[in-house]
Amino acid sequence: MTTIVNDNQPILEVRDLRTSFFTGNVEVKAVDGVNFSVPKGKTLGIVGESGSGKSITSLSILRLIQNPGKVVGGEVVFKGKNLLEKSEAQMRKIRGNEISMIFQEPMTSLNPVYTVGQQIGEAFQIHEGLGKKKAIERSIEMLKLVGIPSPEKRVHQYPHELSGGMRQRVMIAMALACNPELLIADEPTTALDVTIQAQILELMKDLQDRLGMSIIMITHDLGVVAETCDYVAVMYCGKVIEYAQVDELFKNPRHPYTVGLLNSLPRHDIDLEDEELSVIKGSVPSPTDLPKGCRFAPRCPHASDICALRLPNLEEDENGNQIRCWIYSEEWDGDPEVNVHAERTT
Amino acid sequence: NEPDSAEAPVEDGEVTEEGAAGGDLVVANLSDAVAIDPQASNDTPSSNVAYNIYEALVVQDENMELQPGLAESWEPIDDTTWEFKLREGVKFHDGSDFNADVVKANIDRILDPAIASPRSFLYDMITEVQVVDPYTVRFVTEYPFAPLPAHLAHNGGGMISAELIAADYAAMEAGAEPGSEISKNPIGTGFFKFESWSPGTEIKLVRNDDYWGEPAKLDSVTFKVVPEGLTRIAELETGVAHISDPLSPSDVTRVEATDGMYVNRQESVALTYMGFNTQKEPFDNKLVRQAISMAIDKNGIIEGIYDGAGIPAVGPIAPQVFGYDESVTGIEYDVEAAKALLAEAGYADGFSTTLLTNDNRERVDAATYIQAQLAEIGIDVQIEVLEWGAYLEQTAAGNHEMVMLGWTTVTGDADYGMYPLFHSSNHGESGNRTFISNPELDEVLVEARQNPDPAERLALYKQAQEILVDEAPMFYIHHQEYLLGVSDKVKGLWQHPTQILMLHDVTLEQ
Amino acid sequence: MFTFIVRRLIQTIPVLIGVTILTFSLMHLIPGDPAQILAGESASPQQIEQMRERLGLNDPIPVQYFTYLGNALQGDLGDSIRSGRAVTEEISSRFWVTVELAIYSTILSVFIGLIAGIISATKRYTLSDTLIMIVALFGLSMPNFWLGLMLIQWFAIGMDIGPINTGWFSASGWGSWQQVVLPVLTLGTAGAAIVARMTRSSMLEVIDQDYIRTARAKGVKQRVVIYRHALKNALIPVVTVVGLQFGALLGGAVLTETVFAINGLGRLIIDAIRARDFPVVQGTVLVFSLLFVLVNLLVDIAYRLLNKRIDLD
Amino acid sequence: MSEQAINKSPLSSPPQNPRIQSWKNFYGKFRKNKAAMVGGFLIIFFILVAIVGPYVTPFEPNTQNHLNKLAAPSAEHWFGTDHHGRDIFTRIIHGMSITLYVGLLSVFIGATIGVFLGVISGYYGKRVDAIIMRCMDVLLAFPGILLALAIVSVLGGSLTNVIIAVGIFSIPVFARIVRGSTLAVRKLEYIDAVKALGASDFRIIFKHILPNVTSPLIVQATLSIATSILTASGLSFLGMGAQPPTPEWGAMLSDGRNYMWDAPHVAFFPGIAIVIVVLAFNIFGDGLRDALDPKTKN
Amino acid sequence: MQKELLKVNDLKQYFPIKGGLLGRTVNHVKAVDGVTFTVYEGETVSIVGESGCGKSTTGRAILRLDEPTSGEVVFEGEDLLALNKSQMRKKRKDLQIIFQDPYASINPRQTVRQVLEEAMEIQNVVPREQRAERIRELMETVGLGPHQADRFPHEFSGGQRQRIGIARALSVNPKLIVCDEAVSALDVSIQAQVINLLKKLQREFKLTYLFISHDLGVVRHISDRVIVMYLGRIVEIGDKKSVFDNPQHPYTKALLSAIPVPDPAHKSERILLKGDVPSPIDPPQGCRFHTRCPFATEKCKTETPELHAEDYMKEGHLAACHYMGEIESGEHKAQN
Ligand SMILES: Nc1ncnc2c1ncn2[C@@H]1O[C@H](COP(=O)(O)OP(=O)(O)OP(=O)(O)O)[C@@H](O)[C@H]1O
Ligand SMILES: Nc1ncnc2c1ncn2[C@@H]1O[C@H](COP(=O)(O)OP(=O)(O)OP(=O)(O)O)[C@@H](O)[C@H]1O
Ligand SMILES: [Mg+2]
Ligand SMILES: [Mg+2]
Ligand code: NI
Repeated sequence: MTTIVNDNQPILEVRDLRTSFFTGNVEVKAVDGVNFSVPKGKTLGIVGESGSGKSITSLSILRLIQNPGKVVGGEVVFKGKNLLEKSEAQMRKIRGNEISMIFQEPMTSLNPVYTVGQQIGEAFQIHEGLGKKKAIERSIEMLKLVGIPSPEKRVHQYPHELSGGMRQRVMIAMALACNPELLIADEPTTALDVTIQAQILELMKDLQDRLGMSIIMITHDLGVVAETCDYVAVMYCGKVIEYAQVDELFKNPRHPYTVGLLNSLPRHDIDLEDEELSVIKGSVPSPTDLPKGCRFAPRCPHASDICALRLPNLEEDENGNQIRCWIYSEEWDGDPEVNVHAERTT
Repeated sequence: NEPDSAEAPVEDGEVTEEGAAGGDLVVANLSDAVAIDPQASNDTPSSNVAYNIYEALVVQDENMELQPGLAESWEPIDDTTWEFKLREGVKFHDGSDFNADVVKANIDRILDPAIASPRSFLYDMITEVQVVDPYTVRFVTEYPFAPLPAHLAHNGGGMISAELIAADYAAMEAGAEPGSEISKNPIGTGFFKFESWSPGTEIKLVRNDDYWGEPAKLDSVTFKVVPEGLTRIAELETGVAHISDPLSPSDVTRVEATDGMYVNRQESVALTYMGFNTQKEPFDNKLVRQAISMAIDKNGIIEGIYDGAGIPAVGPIAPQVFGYDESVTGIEYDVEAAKALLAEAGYADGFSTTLLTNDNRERVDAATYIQAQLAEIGIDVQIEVLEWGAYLEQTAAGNHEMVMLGWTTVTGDADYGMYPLFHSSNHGESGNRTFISNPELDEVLVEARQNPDPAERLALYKQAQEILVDEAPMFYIHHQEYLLGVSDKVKGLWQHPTQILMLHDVTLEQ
Repeated sequence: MFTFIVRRLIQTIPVLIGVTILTFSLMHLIPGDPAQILAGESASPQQIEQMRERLGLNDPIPVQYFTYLGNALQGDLGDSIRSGRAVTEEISSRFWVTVELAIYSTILSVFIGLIAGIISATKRYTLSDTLIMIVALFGLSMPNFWLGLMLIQWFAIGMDIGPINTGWFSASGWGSWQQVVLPVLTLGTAGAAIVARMTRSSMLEVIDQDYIRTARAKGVKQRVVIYRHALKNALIPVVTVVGLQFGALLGGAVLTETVFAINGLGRLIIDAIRARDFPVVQGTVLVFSLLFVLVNLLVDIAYRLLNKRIDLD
Repeated sequence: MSEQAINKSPLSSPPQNPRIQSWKNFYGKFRKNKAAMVGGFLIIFFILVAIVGPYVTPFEPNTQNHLNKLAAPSAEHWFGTDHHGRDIFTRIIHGMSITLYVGLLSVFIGATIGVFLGVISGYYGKRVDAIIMRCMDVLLAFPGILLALAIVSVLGGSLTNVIIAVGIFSIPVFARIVRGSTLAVRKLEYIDAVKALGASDFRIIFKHILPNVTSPLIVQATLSIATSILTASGLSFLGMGAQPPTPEWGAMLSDGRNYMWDAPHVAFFPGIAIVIVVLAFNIFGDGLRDALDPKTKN
Repeated sequence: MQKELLKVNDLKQYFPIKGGLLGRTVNHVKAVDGVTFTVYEGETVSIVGESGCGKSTTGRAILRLDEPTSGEVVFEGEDLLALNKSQMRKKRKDLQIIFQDPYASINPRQTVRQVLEEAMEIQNVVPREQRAERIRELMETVGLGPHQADRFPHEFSGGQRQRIGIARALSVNPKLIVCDEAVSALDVSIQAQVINLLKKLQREFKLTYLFISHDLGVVRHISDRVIVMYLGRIVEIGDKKSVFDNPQHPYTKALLSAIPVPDPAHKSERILLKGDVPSPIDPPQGCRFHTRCPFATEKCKTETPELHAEDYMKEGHLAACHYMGEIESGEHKAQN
């Protein structure tokens, strides 16, 4: 596998990451060979439908997978070091310090029995060895940074006393507490209303500009990707099927799945020509019962024999964009004229 | 649960060695005293405590014979009047004098409807108490009543300080329950004085050094409440307690096998019986009653359930009771004869019936035993166990067919052992729970209680016993033996046939 | 918080009134006449009548009830029929015994239960987890009076193991530590088992929560995650169980007090029921329910203090 | 965009009787729980013993033999004899059915009434709920022993009345659980859906709510059987229970305690018997809970 | 002009809040506070707005799943709120609802067949012997195989379950279907399938939809007219095109601008709102939006704006803002 050659040195490179869950005697390959890299100071978006392995990928990076799950292979290279080879103690130093994470549900991701200040301050206590008082002071600063009004008051409140948007800001404050170099945001706005989502996204962008960190933005919302990311990895069934610069992906999507996703999305800003939305037929296969060949083959309008038989590799083109599809390989045995991206309807 | 107790004074027994004087004797009791007011309680634990604090005019010795107590002598003046000469120089624990006025105050109180004393039945034949002089008192009875001295020997006749009685009445005026003042600070003339009572836990008595007679030897006595039999023995074994009162028959072997303690056995004036409801079919048939009495092996019950603690009962009264006649023979155990009798009565195939018992363990066991035995002559017995309160009510109302009960002739006089149990005027709650009514028996019992001549009374009671054996209103099971677990350190202890512990001469070996 | 407490206190009033009504009706439904019991196996009907009159048992039952309620509101629970002592006096001398017994047992069960539950949860699927849970199941399945008897057999009567006799503790009474150990063990065992099981499952549930993941993502040590972040949340349902357990404990106290000859409320109520000592029964039941209700109020308060998500008012 | 994307793939297995399917699913989970399987088998075994046992015991349960009382366990009397010389092993076998009967019937009584009250309370809410729940509070706060004594005294001492008493004890537990589940189920959208279709309250309660509160109910019932057996034996211990010579274990235990010095086996074996039966129900209930809990994965 | 099917008149739904010492009602959640609109036969009217603004409550009140506090719900000329329980039960045949959560909206213990059969039984729409046939038909209509009729819900995927929910609603031949977030829980690829299905059904059966959603993309695609709600009130209502292309209320504008567009080339002027939606317990006086509105003045704090049109607006397009004309013309600028 290769990585993207870029003007920017990647801060994180994930190579052939595999994570499985072992329940009973079946192995659920939740993440099954994921590759991507995050250029320094840039935002990588990971999109995909529910269950495609986005969250597990991010948890695997921080090695937060718990029984019965296990990272079974691959490398996670952060600043040149493979995180999968670090000891638990070394990992703890990295978590919350060099790499932080924000989770999807601001409602449940904060501990209900501690105040906001205690939770943010904990990061300072762990990583900077601050005392309780100092930690609270720093927490107040952080709250100010993420734009929470009257932070001196809020710092002593419990999560349930805050609205969803504020909680997500608290999560961000907590994640940013120790100036991480990489921020992983797992669907940070899915649970929020659009007007609040806009606030949060704006905040993140702003903070990135100011602090210069790199971000992995996990989402299933292509709109969010278009607005916030520099690079995109599209996941399907535990695999990255397309990786590209964001403009490129939206302008010139190459994987039939990516195209399907884009097409099935109703838009609020323009009227579609068709009455009917174009759809991807069928549904995502169960992770215990995956197709043998290309995972998307059963739903793919272009699938040919080879697709059903063999799994395509992730191939990189001259621009550093990657694609996992037989259509773009030498071995393609289907319609040679097929032009996937031209099928875009929106 | 038994009705209960009375008293008696000194004599030999095991009173031989002298231990060192002093010490605190701890008695582990099944239950706590209800009240330390002899007139307001009628349970054994209360009597056991009260006996040491209060004294009666008359005292029963261990043969149930009457001896002087606070009265030095007594005699009938006429058919309905008894005169008692009182002991002089006796002082109560509060320093007040004992005299005829005190006696009058006490008897009046027992008979006062406002007090509703559970002991009043002992004295309700007394119509008047006359104070002849400070140390002479006369009791006028409604009808000639020979056993009066025996009744006065009962623990219920223990004399309470007159001042205390007055204080108690005053408290009643203020809304307190009768006796509450007395129980709080009991004052008698006895050889022990009340020290403290933490209800449900223990009662402590200390020696009365100013006792008119020979003072007790112990410094103090503690009556401790330990309801579990097993635990009582554990206390005995660990030396926390010196006496386990009572000892379950089932624990006898254990105590006997353990060093440092022994079993004290005391023949009693108690009776265990299974009553028939003589008003109900088929128990209205004498033959059936006799047949059942014949079909059950008393010895089996005594050995099997009471562990040999007791003697088989021939009739209702025990050998020590005045009026007992040993020439009367009872119904013998004979299963074949029982079957024949039952057939004669028209129940050749037996019948079904229920046997009521309260939740006393030995009674339940005896009932179970009887159930098994009666099955052999074809009687199918259903046992029904009732809790005490309901049991009393059910049996008083005559809702039973057969019933397990007991009776203690606390006065040691056959009158008390027979009149309430068998006279037809006492049906139900007054004691006659077999509901027997036999005019001849009624006549004999009335005559016997009114005749002042002891010899004539004996003859009458013999007649009564013969009638009762023949009538078989109840299956007389046994006269129980009271069992105590006693530490070897305890010397000079004996138990009265009415179940009271005699502590006057007790010493503790250190 | 204040409003909450006051409101909860107000809510307990109908419950307590319900309890008194229920007690009253039950006691009068039960066959058995206190006068008769007091009088014994032989008593003349007049005598029993006198006694009934004296005890006020001849009044119509509603009259008796309201008289009782009226007095009770003024703190007068009447006098014992049996002993003539004031019911409040009868109760107060035994109250602390039972409360102590219950509190020690609760402390024991919470202490042991929590530790066992935490160990079990953190060492999930290991031998120690399995062992702890098996022991807990046994603890749960044992009739506590039987356990009491066995403990007496083993540790009060004692057994000779070589030179050692295991009769270390006292089999009856209440006061010294030798007397306290066995009853508290007896009564606390089932509670400990329940708390252990509850703690375990609650911990396991909490450990899967998002905020635990958040803490770990912050770089918090595993031990700190367990004791700081998980435990406090896991305690929330455990607290409720402890409250309900306290009720069961009061019930169990009746048996334990019987076995160990402890002079507490449990035995008082049994004796009083048997003697149909109405005022004592009513008073004791009232105290029992009051205790139960108050403990559950305390639990509710603790619950609310722990559980920040619930609004206090 | 969706709040929360939910998508699970359908089971593409061939059409099969769905009831069998879901039973298989449940059984699959249940079977993994070894302890629960042991519990289940024990219970089946106990039931068999209760049915067959009395015909094959070496002795009669009520035949007394005072010559051989309190005999220690031996080849002839496996568990020894009691104070009437009755064979304890035989009595325990005969007592099995009584114990099961007490446990099952009392829970049946408690559950029936409790479920009814709980559903009504949870479904109608407001005043109805308040009244029912206050009554449950009264029952909970009320010392059960008094209730038991009252019932046993009013109705007479018998096993059936003990069962009724124990059943009444357990009403609040069931009422609370069912109320809780009802409240949860009532909020689910399918209840609104059938309401929107015009279904009556009766239909909603019986067809849609009750079937969906059964899982916690079954679990609670199993665990309650365990508790009920304990409670009933406690009552027997206090002398309110089965009439002699019924070989009820609590009563046997109560008898046995008097012989703990000389013949500890008399109390030991009935005690152990209770422990094992109760244990079986407890672990079975635990296993059921795990198997019925959708959160534990297959 | 089309026929009016449903007319909602000044509908209010207040949920009591208990509190105080005696558990009395101390306040109300004013979930819906005076909502008036009309739905014509055969059209799709959408209600959009942020979480908690009262969309679902409106839908539920129309169906009388909760009893509204006041107002009128006139369906085919008949006020539903005036009907008694059994009349209402019969009426329910004409109004159906599809829910959001595909997992919670079907009884897990019933097979699809039982679900559908029950619906027909309750309303007695199809004779017993024809029901099997009808079920087959319905299954096909919603795109499920008839062979799946005997399966339990857990054997279906989310999208399939949603189809079952739709089949259930269709089984009684309703005239109006309220779709409460009917596609929100689905993945995009599945969501598109269901939307297509809904549109197809509408054409085939001449259904009328009241479509509740917070997803404006979906709403634009499916509806004819749009209602925008904020904190229990309607702030804007109108033809889809004019609302989306020419929003009048500042809230609508902000809402539309906040949605990310899946097109990196698209550069929108985002109007960022301050703060959060206020609590519906004590909603702000005057214009409810004034706490967050960039254009708010003193007037907005005191005077409640009514829904009205400016002359440049398309017919039927109404909004509730004091200044929409001035904002449009640029006379009134955002404050600071
Ligand atoms: N604890 C677990 N045990 C078994 N399988 C799991 C577990 N957690 C996740 N999975 C499986 O891993 C796969 C990937 O899950 P993941 O949470 O990464 O999806 P996702 O892309 O984040 O979806 P969403 O958009 O819903 O968050 C899913 O198919 C899921 O079934
Ligand atoms: N039964 C109820 N009792 C009390 N308050 C309620 C109840 N139902 C809804 N509410 C409140 O009414 C308001 C409106 O709720 P509603 O469910 O209608 O919002 P919505 O617009 O559908 O939001 P969402 O997009 O989250 O579904 C909310 O503040 C909610 O908390
Ligand atoms: Mg995820
Ligand atoms: Mg809603
Ligand atoms: Ni969305």
